[in-house]
Parts: sequence; structure tokens; C-alpha cells
Amino acid sequence: TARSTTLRCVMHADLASLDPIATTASITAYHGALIYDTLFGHDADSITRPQMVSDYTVSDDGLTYVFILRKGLKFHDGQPVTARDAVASIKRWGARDGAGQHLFKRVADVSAKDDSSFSIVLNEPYPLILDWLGKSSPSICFIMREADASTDPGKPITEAVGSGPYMFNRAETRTGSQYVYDRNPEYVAVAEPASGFAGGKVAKFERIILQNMPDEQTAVSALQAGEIDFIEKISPELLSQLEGDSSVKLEVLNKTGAMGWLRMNTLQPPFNNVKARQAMLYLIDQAAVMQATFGDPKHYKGCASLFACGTTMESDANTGWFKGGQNIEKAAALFKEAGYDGTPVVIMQQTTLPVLSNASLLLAQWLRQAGVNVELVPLDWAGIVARRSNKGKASEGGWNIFMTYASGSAYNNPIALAGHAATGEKGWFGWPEDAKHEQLRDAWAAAPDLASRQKIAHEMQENAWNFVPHVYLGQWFDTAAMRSDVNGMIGLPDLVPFWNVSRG
Amino acid sequence: MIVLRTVWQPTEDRATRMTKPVLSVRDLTTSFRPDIYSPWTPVVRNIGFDVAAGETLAIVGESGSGKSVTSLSVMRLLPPRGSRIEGEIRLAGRDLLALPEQEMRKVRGGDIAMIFQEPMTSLNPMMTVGEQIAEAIRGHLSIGSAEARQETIRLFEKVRLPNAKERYDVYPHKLSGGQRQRVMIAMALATRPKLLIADEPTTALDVTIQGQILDLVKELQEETGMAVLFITHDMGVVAEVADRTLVMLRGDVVEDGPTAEIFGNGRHPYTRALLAAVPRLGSMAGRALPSTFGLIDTATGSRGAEREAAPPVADKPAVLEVKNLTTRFAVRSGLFSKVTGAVHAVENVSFSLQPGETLSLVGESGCGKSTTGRTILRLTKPFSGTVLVNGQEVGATDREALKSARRAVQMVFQDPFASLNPRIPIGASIAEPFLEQKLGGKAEARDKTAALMHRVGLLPTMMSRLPHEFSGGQRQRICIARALMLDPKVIIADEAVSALDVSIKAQVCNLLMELQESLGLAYLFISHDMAVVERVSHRVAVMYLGEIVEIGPRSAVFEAPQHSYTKKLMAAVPVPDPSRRRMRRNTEVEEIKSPFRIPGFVPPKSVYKEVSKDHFVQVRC
Amino acid sequence: MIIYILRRLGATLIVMGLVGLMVFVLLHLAPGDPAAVIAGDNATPEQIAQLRQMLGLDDPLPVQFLRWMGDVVQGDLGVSIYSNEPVAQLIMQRMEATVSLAIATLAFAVPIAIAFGVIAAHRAGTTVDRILMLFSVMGFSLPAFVLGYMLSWLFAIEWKLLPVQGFTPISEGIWPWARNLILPSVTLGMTYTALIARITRTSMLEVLSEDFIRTARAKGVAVPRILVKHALRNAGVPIATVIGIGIALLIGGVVVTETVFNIPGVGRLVVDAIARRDYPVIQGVILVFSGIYVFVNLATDLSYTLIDPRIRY
Amino acid sequence: MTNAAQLAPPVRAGIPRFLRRHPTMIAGGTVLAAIALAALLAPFFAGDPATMMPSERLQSPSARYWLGTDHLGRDVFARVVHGARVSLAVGIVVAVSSIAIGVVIGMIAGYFRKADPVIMRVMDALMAIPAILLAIALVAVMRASVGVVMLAIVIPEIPRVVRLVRSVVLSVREAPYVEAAQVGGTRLPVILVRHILPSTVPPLIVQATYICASAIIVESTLSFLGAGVPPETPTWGSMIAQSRMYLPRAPWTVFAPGFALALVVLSVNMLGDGLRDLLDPRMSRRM
Ligand SMILES: Nc1ncnc2c1ncn2[C@@H]1O[C@H](COP(=O)(O)OP(=O)(O)OP(=O)(O)O)[C@@H](O)[C@H]1O
Ligand SMILES: Nc1ncnc2c1ncn2[C@@H]1O[C@H](COP(=O)(O)OP(=O)(O)OP(=O)(O)O)[C@@H](O)[C@H]1O
Ligand SMILES: [Mg+2]
Ligand SMILES: [Mg+2]
Ligand code: NI
Repeated sequence: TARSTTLRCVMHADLASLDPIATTASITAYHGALIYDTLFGHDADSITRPQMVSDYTVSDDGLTYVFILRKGLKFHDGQPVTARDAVASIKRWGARDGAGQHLFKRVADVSAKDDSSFSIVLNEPYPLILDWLGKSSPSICFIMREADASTDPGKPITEAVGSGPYMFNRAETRTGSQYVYDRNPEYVAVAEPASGFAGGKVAKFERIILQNMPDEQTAVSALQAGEIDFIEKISPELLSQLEGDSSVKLEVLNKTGAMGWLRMNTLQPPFNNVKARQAMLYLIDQAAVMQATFGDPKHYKGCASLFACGTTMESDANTGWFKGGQNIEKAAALFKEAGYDGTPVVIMQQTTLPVLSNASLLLAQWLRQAGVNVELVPLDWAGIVARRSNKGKASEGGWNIFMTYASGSAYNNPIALAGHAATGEKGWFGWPEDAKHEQLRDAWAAAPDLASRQKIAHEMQENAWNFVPHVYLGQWFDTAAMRSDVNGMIGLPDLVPFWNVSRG
Repeated sequence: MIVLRTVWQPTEDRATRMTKPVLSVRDLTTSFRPDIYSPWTPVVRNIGFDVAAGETLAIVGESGSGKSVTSLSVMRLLPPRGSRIEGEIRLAGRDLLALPEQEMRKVRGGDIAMIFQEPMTSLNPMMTVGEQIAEAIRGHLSIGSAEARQETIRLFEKVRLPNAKERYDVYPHKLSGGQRQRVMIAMALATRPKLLIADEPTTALDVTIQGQILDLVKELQEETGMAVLFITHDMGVVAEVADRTLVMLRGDVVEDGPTAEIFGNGRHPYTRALLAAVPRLGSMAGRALPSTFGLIDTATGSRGAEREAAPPVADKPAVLEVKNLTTRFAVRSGLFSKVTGAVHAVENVSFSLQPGETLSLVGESGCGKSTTGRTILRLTKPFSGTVLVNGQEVGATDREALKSARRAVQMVFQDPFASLNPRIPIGASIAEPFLEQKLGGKAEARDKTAALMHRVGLLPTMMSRLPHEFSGGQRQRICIARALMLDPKVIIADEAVSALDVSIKAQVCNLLMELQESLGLAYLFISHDMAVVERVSHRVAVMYLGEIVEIGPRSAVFEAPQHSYTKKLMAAVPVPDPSRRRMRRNTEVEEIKSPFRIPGFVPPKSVYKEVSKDHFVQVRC
Repeated sequence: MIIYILRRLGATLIVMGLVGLMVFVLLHLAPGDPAAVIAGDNATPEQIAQLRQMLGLDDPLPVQFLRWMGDVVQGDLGVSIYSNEPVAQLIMQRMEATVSLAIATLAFAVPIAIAFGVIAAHRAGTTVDRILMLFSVMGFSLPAFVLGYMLSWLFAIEWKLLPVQGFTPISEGIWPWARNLILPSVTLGMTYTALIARITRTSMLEVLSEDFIRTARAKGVAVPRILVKHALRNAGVPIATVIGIGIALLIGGVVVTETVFNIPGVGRLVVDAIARRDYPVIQGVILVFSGIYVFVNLATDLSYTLIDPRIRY
Repeated sequence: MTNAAQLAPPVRAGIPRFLRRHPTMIAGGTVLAAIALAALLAPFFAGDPATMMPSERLQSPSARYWLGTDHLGRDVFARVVHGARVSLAVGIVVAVSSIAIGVVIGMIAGYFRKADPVIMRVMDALMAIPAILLAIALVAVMRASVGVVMLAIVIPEIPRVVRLVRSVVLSVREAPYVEAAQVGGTRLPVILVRHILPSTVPPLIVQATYICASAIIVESTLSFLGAGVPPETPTWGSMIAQSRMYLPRAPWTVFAPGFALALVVLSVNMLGDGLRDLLDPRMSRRM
């Protein structure tokens, strides 16, 4: 395929798993967005628009939804997309996705009416249903073939046949190094301009190649040399290398950025005591943590909003601790109040991601200054995910603190983000428990409109910074770099879509 | 010792002298230095000599006297850094020291050829022997490769290499030592050199092969009329080949002259000492008992007395008895390491040793002498047969018996340097067996070590020195002292004097005989040096392909050899007597037989016939 | 000879069996949970547990080992936990790049190293010797990744002579293939140049002090011919050995170079697999590596018979 | 007549002369000694290698920070000097322990024919696993710490030492002086320790310097691949690996440890080469 019609992209991670339902990894969502289509999609203004659906009706009680599929939709294997495919796909997604699960607790029935229409019947009204079906953050409700979608939700599917604008080219794909997608000539785009996750997904490149380049420096050099066209994320330090280069342009595609968070094991001392968790609010200087990795303040900011900053749910509630700045003495005092006994606090330090690794080092320094014994346990990602499921004492293979990150828009959704739950041992790692928080979450989902959701979000934050389910490390904005002749990249918070992009 | 310094004066009137010398060396001084910060140390000083066409000049002298350095100086083969050659070396009038390296290369192998001491290592193991000779030819004569091949084959025939044609494509490792040395000679003769330098060309070889090589060189010299510079430390060889002889001592020439004159009435005490120390085969004729060497003091020139040794103790039981000893080495090959045969190194060997007796074991290389000694001490496991030490069997199972046997029987090895741990002071080496066998405390060990060192002629103050700080002879004394540390009854001396210079060899032999007398030691004396054997032995056993073919009192075996192999062995020994030099030995060119046998091989039965009192000869039946 | 080879191959099986066991035990002692990695950061513990069970990761270790070994014996290396692709296929896809890199590296390193070693030995103790050895030691002293960046900055970015990264299969032409291999093989070759040059020097020195070299000089052979024809071949066995070891080291040592120059080789495959605990892939690759190692060893030993006529098996 | 002189290890004689003859070795030794001294005295003069001050990050070299600061605002000079302690320790510990273990196993394999095949098969298997991969896997298994990194480098080195020792033992066990000791009734352990072990020393000293140098390099490579010592620990390798992104902007963060690393490896190698020449008696007989 000629160079001009191929887009070569270096992504932030390797496409390890092909099933966008079984994994929440965002790289798999990108893969999904290339080959699968969705029923709905959020546009640039966060309005949900039909995508595979040509028409839909809602019963007056708000409990029955009937959807009619667009005509002429075909999977890459040539088979038409039917309502049965959609039903199976929705069910599998509903079994797996956080938001989907929340929705499916209220779902009485999903079934196909005929080849092109199906219905969803609810037990109680669920205003966010279409939002959920059209959301662009993992897991996305992609429509797959019925055969694939009937796979057990816990078992990853390895097929990659969708009805989206691009087709997975397995023959030229080299697992672990490059993933090749060819334009789907049969794809019929919605006759609207592309906007956010919605609109016409017009494939302008004949071929998209997602490359896994283990070394960022190499990727930057390759971009400068014109060997690749696009790098999804660049370490700020390497930006200076590109800033003077006119053949390359830089763009922040994800406007809500990403935010690092720190989870504490609330089942074990000292963080089973809320005072110790509160101490962490005072201990962390987000700006310093961010600066250590991102340098120039234009790439980061401190953020005290439970729902990240720059999002619809952003709130200022209960952030006195943040405004007062770092206060190590106060943190020390709170640790004392919590009855901290000098047992070493185990921090699982993720060595493979600089921002988290650096944050761990700084945190350790501050904890020590606050009179806390610290044991840094360096682990790779696979080591961390294995160990973080251990609820036991840190000295017995458990842990006290680990860090990870999510996109800003992910924090904006208290339902979809597993870590926003405070359901105790049933919940996400760290297992915070707070009944009020849970109440508010349900209320949020049931709220009829944005304004009321914002109000509830405010209350949630007010409450959260008292019981402290987790702590933030700061919010940063990754820069994407591309050859200057690459145009039309759509900036989405959780996704890099490759339709609408063209050269020249 | 007084250092003698005789500046060489060319002797004008010389019968053997031809018209013009091929090689003429004057005031040659060769010096070395280890690095540029050290001063030059001369190792050859102001020497000079001439060699005429058709003439053979022998350079003799003990190890380290500068013989090789002299020859390498002539060839300019010394390392350019770290060596310096001064004086004048003229080859047919041309000054070799003034030639540029490029020219000198043409001289090497062209006008002057050289044969080296070690036939085993002097050939490139990764080139066929033919190629190596063809290379020499083509380097100097401009001829094609086919012709060079022809010429090489012709040379092989000339040096009587069997199957000359096929041998061209053979690698050196397939050839025996004698054959390799013949290849070396062929190589040296390839370009019809004016001068042949032979640096100890036969030292490493068996007597039988040595004879063949010497004959060959002589013959070829007669044919081509080249001059020969023959370097050796073996006076027997000198007598055999040299027209004139040059004696070197520590870098100086002390005497030179016609060989007969040097042998007949050497003027310099060192020359006489050298000759006196040379064991001559047949010099013991008519005498029943061994006898020490009558050594000459190099300083005063006075001659020490020869002293006859005592007879063995006959009325006591044998200290060592070997009965039907057989040792075989399995040869394995194939998928499951199947035994495909065995080297029958020692086959059905029996003998006994009385206190105070020396039994010598002789025979050519590989006949199983060392293996016999090693099997007695169980350094090698026997296949069958028994060894009795003081009447007690040395068995595999009984560790204590082995320990006490090893206390009674000790061994002195061929290479005194290799058998001393280079990192341990010699005092500790000597004392080790005593301490290890827990025969006494540290103080006792020290006293005993000192006493023994004194006994073997070393100063006890040398105890803390390392082996490399001693001369070869001294090292062998250290080994002897160590062997004596356990008050053994028997000493197995495996080529214990073979590596030593003649004069030192004589001293060590004398020491052994002295110790035998005073301590009542019995020796199993393993050697291929017939002349030494003749002097030191009470009895002699001749081995051939693992078997004893003849055993009996020394005088009987030497004066009336019965077995054909014994006869051949005796005939091959060079005689240090210039008057006998033109006598041909008439030994055929013959390959050494191999002791390798296929599995299931049953050695032919044989019996020993007593030809005279105690003199047995093997007869096959 | 054939029998010797068969016997060696027999020993190979034992060695590979041991390797398999060691690697398996080692890996499964490692903390790390492929299910949790696959599920992603946002997955709940419950979802991860479900996945674990589906992937058969909950079975007892001996069961897993026997299952794996049983498959391996039948020539099946299993499938990747992640992509479900057969491990053998994954390795085959990556092999060309790694083998190309190894060959290019040797083609670069061996001649230079031998030339260096021979000259240094001939001029032992002189300035020439010291400079050559210093140079080769320096190649050894610089971590490959630092050298790699320096080279790619200079040749690819500043001078734009060569590509920064990537690999082109040889089927697309010799030059495109070679272009991509020059910088990586120089980077990787530095270490081996140092290693081989030093061994060459040492064994040449040893050979040059042998008697037969004196013989060759005594018959008037010129110095270059002595060095090449007489000495080098005699020094060949240790050199062949170190080249053999070099190949074995190369196979493992490509990892860094593959990373720096983004070459999709087997080294990267296994590093990535280790990072996410893709057990079948790791086990498969290491098994294949050890097979290559043993095979290279055998080939080295057999090459001795070509170099040295005295060696026969 | 005899080739005994070749066997002589002329170590005792004239040390100063050898020194004069081996200027590179002296240079290597001196540099190493200086660095080792600096490493030893690091706490007294080098400053604090650990404290992070993000506000002071990536400062260029100045009077306050001799070699500038890194991305976390740590003093690069202090880290380079303290890094010497870890890097040298890695080199030395790896060299010493792999040789100690290798010698024991190698002696057993070389002297006891029955144990030999078993030991050698296991060693073959260990060698057959690529060292870097084994190290990465080990670090993944046991979590990153200096000790584990050392272990991970030691394990693949052991078989090489074993092979070397075994070959020396095989050649020495038949040496006449060993047989002489046997004939004198010397016990096996004494023979092994007193007579055989010392012969392995010269080749091992040389081997040790190679292992030492390569351990320092491997440590840095492991850091590069994300499987090295904990990020907290200053080692040259981890410094280079962590700072390599900052090379264009703050070259000192990479060059300072990189130069130190190259210097030490170079010195160790020069020392090793010198020792090899010194311990090789053949050097005196060259062409
Ligand atoms: N390359 C060299 N560098 C320094 N000294 C040397 C060198 N070659 C020989 N020598 C010294 O020169 C002296 C004479 O040695 P040379 O080899 O000529 O003795 P030789 O008479 O041939 O003895 P041998 O009978 O043992 O062969 C010895 O002391 C020896 O150590
Ligand atoms: N360990 C061994 N394994 C196999 N064959 C051996 C072994 N030791 C000796 N032989 C063989 O046994 C035969 C006798 O060897 P031995 O060393 O006893 O001979 P020798 O008479 O002492 O010879 P030399 O005069 O050369 O020392 C030879 O063919 C030799 O190759
Ligand atoms: Mg000599
Ligand atoms: Mg012998
Ligand atoms: Ni020496």
C-alpha cells in the first residue's frame, strides 16, 4: 500500500487483547472503534446521537425502548448486521461493563423483534441508558456478530470481525509489533460530518497501522525522520526535541487529560482509619508530583475535584485541604491521631510508568517526613495487579498503597469507573466503604438531567473528601505528535479514532 | 666455581679444514633484556667459529649454555624486541647481520636451513606435511605447484618416508615422531641449503629412531656437500657425527677442535668433566655390580673415584613383588561408548625386588614402563595381577593397605619441575607426605626435612624457596628428598634422570646409589637411557609392547642379549667414541608397533626360558 | 560422526527438558496475574477472577506443567494467553528479524575483530596493540542502549543516511533489508568485536609462540603468510568457540538493540511476554532459545573438525 | 632440554618491573582505586543523593550542583558518587560470588567423574537460558532489589566459571605434582585445596575482571529494560535508564553516570587484560 494512503501510528501500549469487552484497556477500545460500530455515539457536545440505529422509540413510562437498525449494515465477513447480533452484544457488554452492570440491574428484557429491530425493557426508568450505549470510554458497547457475542463474558474473544469503518488485517498483523487495518469499502457512514464519537466515520486512509514501539525516544526520532505519522503520547521532555521541527505538529487531543490516583488499603491499618486517609490529602503536593515528571506547568495541573477538572461534574466542594497547600505537620498529626504505630507502610511502586514511579518516590519522601515508616516495593504492572488483589496485611503479601491513573472523563462518571464505588470488599482495590456515597451514586444515575446530576456530584464530593476513598496525584495532559500533513484528528477524551483523518 | 673465560682463537692448522668457510662467525655477542628499562644481559659472549662445506661442527654444552641462542642468532630468529646481536656472521662472505629483513628471509630456508629439537611441535598441525614442504620450496624457487609437489615427493623418498606419494596429503599428527623428524629434514633440504643447522634433532626420539636420523643426515651431507652445524648435549651423538666440536660453557666457548682430539685429550677441565660424566655403553663390561660415576671437578680438573655399589640383600624377603600384572586402557567409541578395544599397556608382567637392589626397566617409548610403575602405586588400576609390598597385597578395597604401601613405595618422576607444585615452598613440599600421613608434628617434620635436604646435598636454608629458584638437578634432589621423607623401602624412579644434563645426571645417579647403600633402598629404575641403566642396575628387564621379553642380571643382559628386540636396542645406542663413527648400524626403517588390541583378544601364551643363572628370555609357544 | 551428532542431540533433549522445568518453575513463582493484566485497570476483582478461571490459570501447577510438557513433546508450544495465537507462529514471525540481526552483527563483528586480534597479537606490547585493545575494550564499556542512541542520532537524524528504526524483511530486497540492520548490528557488534578480538589476540599470541611458527620463519615464509596461513588457523578453535558463544549470547543480547531500534524480534517478544506474564510465550521462546544455543554449540564443535584435522568425533 | 621453564609463574620476581611494563594496567588500577575510594568516602563529601526537589529539577551544572540535577531535582554529582558504591558493589559481589560458587561446583565436577555429567547438564541448561532474559524473569519473580539484581547476574555467570574451573582441574588433576602428592598419601581435600585450587587462580582473576565489568553493564541494561534495581537506588545504570528521556535537554543527567560507567568498565578491563598478560608466561616467548 502506498505511503500516502497509509497512516502509521505509534500508540501508548501494545494491543495485547482483542476483546474490548473483556478488557478495559484503552488500546483495545481504539482497536474496537476501528473495526466495530456502536448503536449510539456522543458528539463533540456530549449529545448522544444514533449511529447504527436509524430510529428508536421510548415508551411513555420510559421503560420500553425499541431500536431499529440502519439498513445495509454489514459485517466484514459479508453477513448483514441483525437485531440478534445487537441483542447478544448488548447483553455481553451489560454483563461486563461497570455502567452496563448498573443498567442491567434495571433491565427486564432485551430481545430482537425481527431482523432489524429489538427492544430493551426496564424495571424502572434509567435516563442514562442511551448515554451508556453511546459512551466512548471503556468498555464501549460495540456491536459484534452474535456468534462472537455469545461467548462467555469472562472469556476473551479472539475474533475481530465487526461492521466498522476499518477491517482487521490479520495476515499482515504482527502481534506485538504492528496491527494492520484496511479500509472497509462496504462501510456506509452516517451522512453527517464527524463529531466526537458520532457522525460520519469516513475512512480516508486505505490503511491504518498501529505500531508498538517499546522505546519512546526511538518513536520520536522515527516521527522526525518521517518513518511514522503519529505518536499518541509523548513524554514532555521529548517535546522540546520536536518543538522546533516544522515537519511535525503537536496537539493535545484529550482535553480532560489523565489523572493519577492513589489507592489505600482501607481494610488494614493504618488506612483503615479515616484519619490516616485524611492525612494523605495534606501530605501530597500535586504540583510537585506533576512537575517531577511533566516539567512545564502547561502540561499539568493540581486538581482536587473528585470527578477531575474540566469535566461536567467538576466541583469545588470540601477542598480546603487542597487550597491550604501541602501541610506535612498536619499530616503527621493526623497519622498520630489515627494511632499509627510505626509499622512500615508498603507502597507498591510501579516501575514501568515514570509518573507513578516518581510519585512513589516523592510520596515516600513526604511520608518519611511525616514520621511514617515506608517500604517501597518496586513492581512491574503485572506484579502490581496480582498483588493488589491481596486484602491481607502488608507484611503478609498485601499492600498499603498503590497508584494508577485513568482518563479525566473516566472520573467524570461515578458509575462506569469501578474505583468510584465505595462498596467495601465487593468493590474495587482499596475497598473503601461508605453507605452515603453509594446512595448518592444511585441517585446520580437516576437523576433526570445534567443539572441534577451535577448537584449530586457536588454532594458526593463533599462527602468523599471526608471519608477519603482515594487521593489524587494531579492531572496531566498528554500531547500527541503527528506529521504536519496529517489533518482531521478528532480529539476525544478516551479514544483515538482514526476515521476522518487524512493526509494533505 | 671459578668462571673460565677462554677467548676463542681461530686455529689455523686444521686437517679437516676445507678451503673457504661457508659460515664464519666472529665476536658474536647476543644479549637479552626483558624490557627497555633493563640493561642488556649477554648470554653468548664473543664467540666465533667457522664451518666449511661438507663439514660437521658440533656445539656441545649443558643446558642453558647458549647453544640454541647461537644458532638462532645466525638465523636472526630471535625476537627483534628484547634481543640484540652484535659481531659478525658471514655466510659465504655475506654479512647476515647487515642484511635487510626482506633479504634475510630469502636466506632463511634458502641458504640456511634448520631442524629443530621437537619434531612433535615443529610442524604446523593444520597443514599437510606435503604443503609445508612445498611452501618452503615455492618460497625460494619460482616453480609451479605441480612441480613443487613432485619435488616434495622426491624429497620424501630421499628421507625414506614410506609411501611418499600418499604422505603428501597427510597431517603431521598421523606420523610418528621419527617420521615427523624425517619430514623436518626433508623440509630443511628442500632448497639445497649451503648450511644446515640441526638443533638437538634427536633428543626427543627413541634410541632406535635416533640412529636412523643420524644416519640419514650423514648420508645426505655426503650427497650434497652442505655444511652442518650440529647442536646437541649428547656426547654419544657428537662422537658419531661431528668432524669438529665446540664446547660451550655459560655463553663462552671454552674449547674447540677436531672431535677425536676433544674426546681423546680435552684440555679444558670442563670438557673433561663433561666427557667423564657421559655414560658409555659397554664401559661396565665384565663388572657384576653397579658403579658410581667418577666425576671431574670442573675447577681443578681432578677426577673423582668410581665406587662399586653393594650387592642386593639376598637373604631377606622381597620388598616388592609383582605377579602377572596386566593393565589395559579401554578404548571407547560409538553411540553407547562401547568398548571397541584396549591398549594393552602392561601385559602379564612379573618380577620381584630385593632390598638394596636396582632393577631397571628399559624399552622404547610407549612400551608400558611408566604404566607398570604407576600401576604398582595404583595411580592406575590394574586389569589383573597382584602387587605385594613387604608381602602384603596392595588392593583396591583396603585403603589402609594402600596407604602403608604408599609409605613403603615412593616415586620420583621424570620431570622434577612438573612434579613440584610451583606455588609451594620446597620445604613444605618435602614435609607434606610426612605431615599428611601423621607421622609426627610440625617440628619433627621440619627437622627431618632439614636432615634430608642436607642428605641430598641441599642447604636446609633453601627450604622457603620456590621450585623455580632451583636448577634442574637441584629440583630432582628435592623430589628425591620428598620421596625419602616417608622412609620408603622402594623408590620407583620413572625417568628420574632423563631430563638432566649429563654432568648433573651423573651426580644424581651417584646420589641415588649412595642412598641405596646407606638406607638399603631398592629401586625400580625406569629409563630409556641404556648407558645410564648399565651403570646403575643390578638387574635389567627389557619391555616390549607391554611385556617383559628379557630379564636378568645386568651383565648378562647387556653382554649376552638373547631376545632379538634387546639386541636391536643395544645396537642403536650411540657410542661416545669418535673412532667408531663411520660404522653403520644397519637398522631398518621400521614403524613402532601399537599395543592396541580389539576386544576379546587373547595374548599369545609365552614362557620364560632361563638361559643362564637368573637370566630369563621370553619364548612364544 | 553421525553417531556423535545423534548422541549430542540426545543430551540436548535432557538439557531442554531441564530448561523447560526451570523456566516453568521460575515463572510460576513470579507474582503476576495475566488475567488481571488482560482485564485492565478498571476491572473489578470479580471480573478478574472470572477471567482467571476461564484461562485455566487456577489449575494446580503440576497439572499445568504436565499439560504444557505434554504438548511440547508433541511439538505444540501452546497458544498465547493474550492473543490466542500459537506460540510457534508468534516465534516464527519474529525469527527472521532476530536471525537477520544476528547474522548482520556477526558479519560486521567477526572480520573486524579477527583483523584487530591478529594485528594486535603480531604487534603485542606496542602502541598499536594498546590502541586496538583499548578501542575494543571501549566497545565493551558502553552500554548498548547509549551507543544505539548516539548512532541513531548521528546517522539517522543528523545525517539522514539510515532509517531510525524498524525492520524490512529480506523478501523486499537486500538493500532495504540491510539498511535497517546497519545501525543495530554495529551497536550490537561492538561488544562482540571486543570479545572476539581479545580472544583472537590471546590465542594468536599462544600460537605465535609455538615451535612451528619458528619453523615457518626458519624456512623464510613472509610475515603476513605466517600470520594468516600458519597462525590464524591454529588459533581457530578458541576463536570458533567464542564466535559460537557469541551467537548464543547474541540471541539473548538482541533484546536491548531490538528495543532501541524497534526491531520486531524474538527478544522483544519475550520481554513483552514477561512484562505481562504470557507464560506459554515465555516458555516457548526460552525453549527455542535454548534449542538454538545447544544447536549452535553442536555446530561449533563440528566446526572444529573443519578447522583442526586432528579433531575427529 | 626441558620445557619446565614455561610453567613457571614468575609472579614473585620483580613486581615493579611488571608495573613498568604494563602502563595500561596501572592506569586502570589507579582509576579504579580512586573511584573506589570516592565511593567509600561518599557519605562524607558527596552530599545527599536521595532528596528530591522537583522545583530544582534539571538544573545545569553549577557551583551548587557540580553535575547539575536530574528530573526529580536530585543532585547528580551526589548520585554519581553514591552510584559508584552500588555499581562497584554489584561488580565486585557478582564477580566474587559467581567465582566462589563456580569454583566449588567446578572442582566437584572436575574431580568427581560421577558427579560430572549431572552437574554439567544442569550447567548447560543454565547457560542455555539467555542471561538477560533469565535476569528479567528473576527480577520479575523476586521483585527488584540490588540483591536480586546481583543474583540474577550471578546465576548465568556461574556455569561459565564452572566450565573454566573444571577444565583447569581436569588438566591439573593428572599433573605430576598432584600425582606426587597422591603417592605421598595426601588426602583428597588437601589435594583439592592445596594443589589444584591455586592453579585456577590466574585464569579466574582474569575471568573475575570480565565478570565484574560485564555485571556493571548488565545491571545498567536491566535498568534500561525496566527490570533493574529499585528506582530509589542510585546506580549508574538506573540513572542512565531513568534520565535517557532528558538527554537532549539535560545531557549531564545521562553523560555523568555514563562516563563514570564507561570509565570503570574500561579500567576493570584494562586491569584484567594487564593481569592476563602478566599471568601468562607465554608472553615472554612471543615472536
Ligand atoms: N628470548 C630470550 N630472552 C631472554 N633470555 C633468553 C631467551 N632465549 C634464551 N635465553 C637465555 O639464554 C641462555 C641460553 O639459552 P639457550 O637456549 O641457547 O641454551 P641451550 O644451550 O640451547 O640449552 P638447551 O640445551 O637447554 O637447549 C639461557 O640462560 C636462556 O635462559
Ligand atoms: N591413561 C591412559 N589411557 C590410555 N592409554 C594410555 C594411558 N596411559 C598410557 N597409555 C598407553 O599405554 C601405553 C604405555 O604407556 P607408558 O606411558 O607406560 O609408556 P612408557 O613405556 O612409559 O613410554 P615413554 O618412554 O614414552 O614414557 C602407550 O601406548 C600409551 O599410549
Ligand atoms: Mg637449546
Ligand atoms: Mg614413561
Ligand atoms: Ni618463563
